Amino acid sequence: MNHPYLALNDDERREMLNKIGLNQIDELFTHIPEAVRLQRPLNLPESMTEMELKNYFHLQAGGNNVAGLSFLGAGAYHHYIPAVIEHLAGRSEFYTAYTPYQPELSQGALQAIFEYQTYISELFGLPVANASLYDGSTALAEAIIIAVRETKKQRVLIPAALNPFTERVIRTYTQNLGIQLVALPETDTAQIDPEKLTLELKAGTAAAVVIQSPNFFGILENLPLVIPIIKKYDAVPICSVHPLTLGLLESPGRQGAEIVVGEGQPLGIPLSYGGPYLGLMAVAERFMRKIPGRLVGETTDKNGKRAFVLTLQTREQHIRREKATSNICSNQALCALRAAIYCSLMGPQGLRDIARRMYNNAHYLFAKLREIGLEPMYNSPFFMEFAMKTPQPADYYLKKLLSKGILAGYDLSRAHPYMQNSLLICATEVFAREQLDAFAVEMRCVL
Amino acid sequence: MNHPYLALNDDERREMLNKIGLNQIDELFTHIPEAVRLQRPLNLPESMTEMELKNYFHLQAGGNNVAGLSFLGAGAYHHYIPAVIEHLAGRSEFYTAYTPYQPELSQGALQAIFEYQTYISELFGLPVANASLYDGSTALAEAIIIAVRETKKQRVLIPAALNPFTERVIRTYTQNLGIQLVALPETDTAQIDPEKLTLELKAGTAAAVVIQSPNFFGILENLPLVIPIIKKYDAVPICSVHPLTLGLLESPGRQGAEIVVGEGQPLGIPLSYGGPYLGLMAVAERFMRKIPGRLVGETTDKNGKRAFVLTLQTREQHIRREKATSNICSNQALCALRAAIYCSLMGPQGLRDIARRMYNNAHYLFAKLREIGLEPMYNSPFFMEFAMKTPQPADYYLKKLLSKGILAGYDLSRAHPYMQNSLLICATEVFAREQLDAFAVEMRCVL
Amino acid sequence: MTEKISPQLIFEKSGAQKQAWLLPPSSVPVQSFTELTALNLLRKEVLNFPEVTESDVVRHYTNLSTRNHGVDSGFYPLGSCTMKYNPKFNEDLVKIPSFSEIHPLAPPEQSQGSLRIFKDLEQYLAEITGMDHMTLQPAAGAHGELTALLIIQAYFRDKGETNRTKILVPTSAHGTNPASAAMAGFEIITVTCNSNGLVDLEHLQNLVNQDVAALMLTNPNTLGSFEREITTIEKLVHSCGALLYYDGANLNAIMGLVRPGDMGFDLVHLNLHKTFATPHGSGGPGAGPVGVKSFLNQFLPVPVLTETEQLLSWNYDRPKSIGKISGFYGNFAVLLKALSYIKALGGPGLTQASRDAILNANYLRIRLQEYYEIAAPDTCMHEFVLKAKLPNHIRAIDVAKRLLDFGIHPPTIYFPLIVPEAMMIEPTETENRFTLDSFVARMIQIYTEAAESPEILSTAPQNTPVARVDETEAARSPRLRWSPVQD
Amino acid sequence: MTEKISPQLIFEKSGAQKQAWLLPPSSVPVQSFTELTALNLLRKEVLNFPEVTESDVVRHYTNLSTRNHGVDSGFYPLGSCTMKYNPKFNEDLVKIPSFSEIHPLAPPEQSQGSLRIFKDLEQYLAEITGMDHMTLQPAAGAHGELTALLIIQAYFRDKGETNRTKILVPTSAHGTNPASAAMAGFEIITVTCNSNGLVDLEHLQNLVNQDVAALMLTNPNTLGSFEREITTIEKLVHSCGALLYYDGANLNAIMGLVRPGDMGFDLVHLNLHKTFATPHGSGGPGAGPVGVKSFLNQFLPVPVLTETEQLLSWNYDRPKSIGKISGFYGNFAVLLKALSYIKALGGPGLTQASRDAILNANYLRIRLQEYYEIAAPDTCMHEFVLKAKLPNHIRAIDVAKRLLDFGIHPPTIYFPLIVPEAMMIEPTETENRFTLDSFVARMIQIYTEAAESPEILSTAPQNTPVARVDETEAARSPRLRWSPVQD
Ligand SMILES: Cc1ncc(COP(=O)(O)O)c(C=O)c1O
Ligand SMILES: Cc1ncc(COP(=O)(O)O)c(C=O)c1O
Repeated sequence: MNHPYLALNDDERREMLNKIGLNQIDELFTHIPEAVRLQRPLNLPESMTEMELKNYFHLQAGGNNVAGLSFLGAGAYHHYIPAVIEHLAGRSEFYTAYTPYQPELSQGALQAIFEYQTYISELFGLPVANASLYDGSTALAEAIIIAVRETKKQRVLIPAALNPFTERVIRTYTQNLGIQLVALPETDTAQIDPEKLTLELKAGTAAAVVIQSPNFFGILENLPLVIPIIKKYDAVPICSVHPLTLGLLESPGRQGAEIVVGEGQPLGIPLSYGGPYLGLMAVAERFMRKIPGRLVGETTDKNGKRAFVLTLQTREQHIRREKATSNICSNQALCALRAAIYCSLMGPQGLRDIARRMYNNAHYLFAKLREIGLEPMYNSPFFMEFAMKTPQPADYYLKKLLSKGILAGYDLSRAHPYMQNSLLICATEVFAREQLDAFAVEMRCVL
Repeated sequence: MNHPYLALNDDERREMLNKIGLNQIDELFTHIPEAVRLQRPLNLPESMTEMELKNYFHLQAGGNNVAGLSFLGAGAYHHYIPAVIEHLAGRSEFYTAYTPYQPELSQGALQAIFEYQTYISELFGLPVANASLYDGSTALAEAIIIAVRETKKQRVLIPAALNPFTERVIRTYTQNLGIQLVALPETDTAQIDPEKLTLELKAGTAAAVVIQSPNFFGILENLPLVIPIIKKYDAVPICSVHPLTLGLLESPGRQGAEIVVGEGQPLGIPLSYGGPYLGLMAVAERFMRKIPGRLVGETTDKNGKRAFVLTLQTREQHIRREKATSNICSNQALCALRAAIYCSLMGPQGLRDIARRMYNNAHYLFAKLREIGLEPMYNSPFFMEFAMKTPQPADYYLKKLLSKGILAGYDLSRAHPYMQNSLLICATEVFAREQLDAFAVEMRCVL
Repeated sequence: MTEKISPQLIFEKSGAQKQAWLLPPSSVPVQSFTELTALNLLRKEVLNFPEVTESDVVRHYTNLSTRNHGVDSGFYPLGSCTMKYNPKFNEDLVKIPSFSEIHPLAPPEQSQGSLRIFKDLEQYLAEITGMDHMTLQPAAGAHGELTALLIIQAYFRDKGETNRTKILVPTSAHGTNPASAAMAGFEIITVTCNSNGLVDLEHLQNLVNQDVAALMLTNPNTLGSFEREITTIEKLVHSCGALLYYDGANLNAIMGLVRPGDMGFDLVHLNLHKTFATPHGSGGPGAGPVGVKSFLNQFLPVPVLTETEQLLSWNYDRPKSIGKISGFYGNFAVLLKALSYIKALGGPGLTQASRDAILNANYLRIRLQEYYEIAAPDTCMHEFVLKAKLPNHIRAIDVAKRLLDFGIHPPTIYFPLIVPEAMMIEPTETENRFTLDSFVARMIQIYTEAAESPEILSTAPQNTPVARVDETEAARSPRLRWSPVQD
Repeated sequence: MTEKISPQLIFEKSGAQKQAWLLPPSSVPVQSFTELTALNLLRKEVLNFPEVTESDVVRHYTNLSTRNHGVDSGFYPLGSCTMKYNPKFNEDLVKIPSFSEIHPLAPPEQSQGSLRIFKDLEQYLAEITGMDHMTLQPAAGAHGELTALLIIQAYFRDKGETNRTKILVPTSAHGTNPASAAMAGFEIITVTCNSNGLVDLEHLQNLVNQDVAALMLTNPNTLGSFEREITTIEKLVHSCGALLYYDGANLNAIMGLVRPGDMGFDLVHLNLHKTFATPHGSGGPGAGPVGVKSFLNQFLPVPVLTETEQLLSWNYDRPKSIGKISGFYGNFAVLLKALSYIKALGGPGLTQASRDAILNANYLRIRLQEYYEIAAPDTCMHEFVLKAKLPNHIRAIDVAKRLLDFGIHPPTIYFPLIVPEAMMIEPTETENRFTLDSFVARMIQIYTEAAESPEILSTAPQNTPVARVDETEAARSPRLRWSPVQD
């Protein structure tokens, strides 16, 4: 058999077998017990050539319909991806390499990850960032595990307005580890209530408190108020953030958070129907040897020249096995590279501009929608996403607007069935004023 | 001013001026006479950011409408471009480099062009291929100039069925060089008539005879018959070919042609509304020092290691100035690289398969169209393109079928006004049977 | 090409007030930040990010890439990693805007294209592994293991067998196995192996009892040996009511030859970034689908696909599910590439791939065994382990570093842990004979050098952008980020 | 990264019966070839093309690329070539399927998008050059020159002034100028230059007469000097009825500062692959638009654009046109990139680009003049020429080869021909101060090495994939293609 992806042809196969003293390839399979061998061909569709694949998958892609204007967020966000990113992350030396276990031949990836760690550390305001985790949700799960291990306490408080997908993930991760996730009560502001928080913390049994800001409803938590309370009761403040809001907002680390995590998809990673994304994590110094995943460190080569290398590997599974800080092995390195390139392109000014633009766009749209008669679900400060009450079930408006090419947002009843008439709307930097206006106009038509 | 494409900022500009003892940038312009200086800003549209450019150009692209099925050829062809080509030709070391004047830092491009020369030489059956010319039409013009210079004769015979765009180009190129282009008479077969050819050659004044095969009407010329006649009268046989037909057809060089040219667009180069394309040329040994454009040669470095370098440069304008073989300087190197990668991917079998497929598809479609009542313009052997008579002006059918997403071919009256009711139809390897059938069905509906 | 730049960090190339990217102007009226100011939420110091131009960024990362070696650069026989060729078409495929720009929460009517990809891939992987149901949600192999182990927990909890707290893991297993089991809340019991890395049956027999939830088996194991006694093992494990788990990261050895499901495994995870040709990306992203037998179906992560009246959609209504393991549905773009790979090869092609992977490995094994001791000298599957103990105290690390000088990425070293000076070699089916022969020649050269000029080996590499890197220094005083020089 | 492969040709990697690409099966019934056989047209021997796999091709050309240096790799101050940064967005732009897949003969109703690109670019380039009409058809600078010279021929023929058979070309001109003039059927008369490369006015005065069709001028000239006496020259040329032609390959020096049209030039060609940031592609494709004043409009190549009732279309009905100069309309994809570049910078940005190009060149000139003799010591425009005559017989070639060791592409050497040991340096506006300073440091180092250790220079380069290449051998016994070894 000849195939463009296979290196050998029948002649070579035969010659190679001869060279190693065999007559038939089957002689190499004799140690596989006959009883378990597959006695029939695999039942798979016929092989396709590249031309056929191209036709086939373009047809399949046609089954998707990307809305011209999408105000959907809820954990994954429409952001502009500069052309440069694909050009550089698409360099095959990066994307066809394995984990940089041989530093001498992997300085490129190692340095890029070192830079990535610097960016995340800087953005989050904490000294130690790892080389990436699977996504924002698993990053939060890992953060909780760190805090529980460090404090040797089992109770973890989570906010009512936590992203519900993330919540499901952390419940899955922690379900067999004796960790007790306690949801803080809902509030009218959709923010953590400092008094109720204090009540839950008083006993001193909480390992950590999770804060998401902006939270699922787009609302900003009052970190300067809440974090000191958490610290007072010796719990670890864990923050989950949208990285691009930090172009404008103070980094959680500087506000006292000791572990900060986030979904890195906004940093130059396409939506791609949910993945691959990027789990961001930075921790305080005291957690340096507790952090999961890989770490790249700066060192020197034997001539004293600057070099980079995977370090503190004794935390990791391939050395510590069941005692490792986590089971993670392959991470999202290429996404981390994209994030590093994104940050390099943006610089401080770019990040600031984008954060402001998101804030501006969302607040402008919010005002417009109020003008046409929609009421907000909450009156708390938000960043670039906000929840609105709708007269009819949200789904009704979603369908109507979709026919105009507008994806109006997230129907909150999908996550919280009792929120029937509520729409979560997100406006990132990608919109021009006319597009926001168009949304409001179309919305008014169907109200 | 700050711009992502500009390297300096205002501070640096100031510091650099200081460092070289100047106060103001304007001091650097004092030698430009005031009288000719532009006293107003350029009248150009406002600068756009990348996000705006992306929107803008996607909108513009929407002004084009690529037919789902296109049977248009006439000099530029729909062929499949394997994904690998863009990945490799898109490596910035290739595409952001200049002409490989410094061989030590340009071995990659030099070797690739050397391989390209080998491919073209092999395909055309002649020992010397150059590193590329602008396109197939200018390649033919240059070929004529070689022959005229070599033979010191001025008359060049060209076939009636020469591609009319190419004909216009060679007329432009030769108009001031005292070269006389004589069109051979039209024939019923749309082929060169050996007797009429002999008549024109008899006087012995012809420098060269141009043969295009397949010719403009897709028809194969009888090279084994025609070339010996040309040689008999000491004229240079120049062949213009579609390179992919040579997967199946004998190379013109082996059939006696002394200069072979062709349009290289089929070799992995996108249609891109007409360019950049690729001028292919190979010549007999005796023209080695007459060939226009660059040549890469194999040599050694000073340690005896194999190396590649631009060679025989004394033919070229930068050394020989007005006595150069041509004025060409920049050529189509990146397109040549694409062609080399294309040939590497295809191998002998791939080229053969594509050529057969084209032949098969075209002949199948031809038969189908005859079945529904269309008549061929000529009864001569064709390869993958053929001309049909239509009851109404061709334009009528083109318009009708376009509304079904089918571009039915080329309205021959655009090139030859007297061919009102004639359609030139091309079927390359990209079509499956159903698509050919669909064309015939739709055509029948409008007949 | 040449070493153009000293390894300067992008942060060290910063020039104030440059920008590599600009946001378009906006006519949205400026909104007030008073809320943010009032709450004291605004950033106080400027981010210490570099300020550079587009060209600076491009040159920086282009140059970094030239300091990296990928499969496209050359031979990469890294054992247990299946560094096979990554088809270029697949890289383009995921960039089709309808795939790359579709939001994971887009209504199902708008995302049937993506959902169909999931559906097809689930079906094909189930066929290849001989399992009944698949989840594509895990983002990597270890993540798949964790998912599977959580399913095992849920299964026994559902059955009320809460005593099953132990997972058996052979000593030759990949580190993720015990680590994942621990994250799923299990206690790990180590099963010893013989010199082929095969499970010590007697030891296993002693260990299986009512406390055991499952045995995690890698078959072929990390020494490249096929577990001949798999039927015995299967009976042993199942007879005590425990489950049998298949670490299918190395499925490249067995496609079309033997299926985990047919061997009696109840759960399996796959590494699509190995067997199914999706690129490793310098360490990810991957995808680690999990397959289970029918009786475990109800425990799979939510959401699962349902198909009704031509409409595919996600179903969250699965009360026994372990829950979600990823934020959304898995690494979609990776899954898409794997599907394309399967479709490109078809059944016969996948089978041939495995056969060739085995042939290539045995070819290398036999050609090298004159010079190097092979850990498990029998016929191997897709990889094998040798002991790189050479004269003059030359060790695996020296051999590895010397290979770098030849532009060859060294095999995995010091794994599996049970083999001293282990070198685990996995050529894969996408390497041709010429490459294998060159590798053999280099390995023989190294063998000779060890005897004759060992200093070449102990000072290698010489041809790489940096010389041997000081890992001890890195770990002793960790510098994990760049910091602006303070003075 | 390291030098991985010996420079094997792809032909030497061939293994029989491999294929890197497969055609899909077809259900079209097989057609008979009898015609072809009867005519004896079928290929008799198998093409000697390599038989390799997709991975072989990818590795081969990936490795070749690492043996090449582009602008993205590092500094590339190649004079007269304007090696500025090529924006990445533009590379993506031309891949939009509606642009890349549109057939040049598609009906105008189907190609309005492309036609609009032509229209806009023509207009912008006319504004930038101060000309009235443009053609975008020429594929490169030299092709533009030829087009312009054919227009000049047609113009005088039309006027009946068939005696105008001569073109004046200064000695400092680029080789394409005389070569293009020759291809257009002119006789070339050389105008001498002073040490700044500026036209010798007296000589010019002696040369202009009724036989002269045009003067071809490069301004700034190839020494980077601006022709101060341009007004005098213009009067001289025009007063005898000849035309003034502007070689605008180097327009990067003057955008927004001065326009050829305003200086009295009648025709101009541009190199979009220089000034307008389209990549050079290792030697092309480029684009060489030509601009003319109104009175020459009718001679422009066919087709030209016409706009009627919102529909743009190609007009061939131009009896005085020189005809076609390319098969279709020019290098569309290149034109598209140039348009995008102009739109990205806008008027002020383009002006700033030129100002920065001039600043960078003068910065280098002044910083280097302590060590190297500058050919034209006055203020330069975007480039300048130095004489690399150093102690111990170190010459320009040695300096160039030594720069390679530092990963710097050397400046143009031995051009212009009028300067001995010429080194023509053009940094462009996309290089920052850090890069310029490093270059200066290297040039000073070389200066010192010339005196102290000249052998370093004469044996350079050492850090490149190959050492100094034997060009003489190449020319003496030309090997211009690979041949299978016959034995
Ligand atoms: C046998 C085996 N199991 C599990 C894993 C873990 O896979 P991942 O790195 O994708 O988490 C690997 C990867 O190296 C492996 O080789
Ligand atoms: C001044 C000048 N004129 C003309 C040309 C010729 O341009 P091209 O190489 O595009 O034909 C060049 C290119 O090097 C040049 O620098």
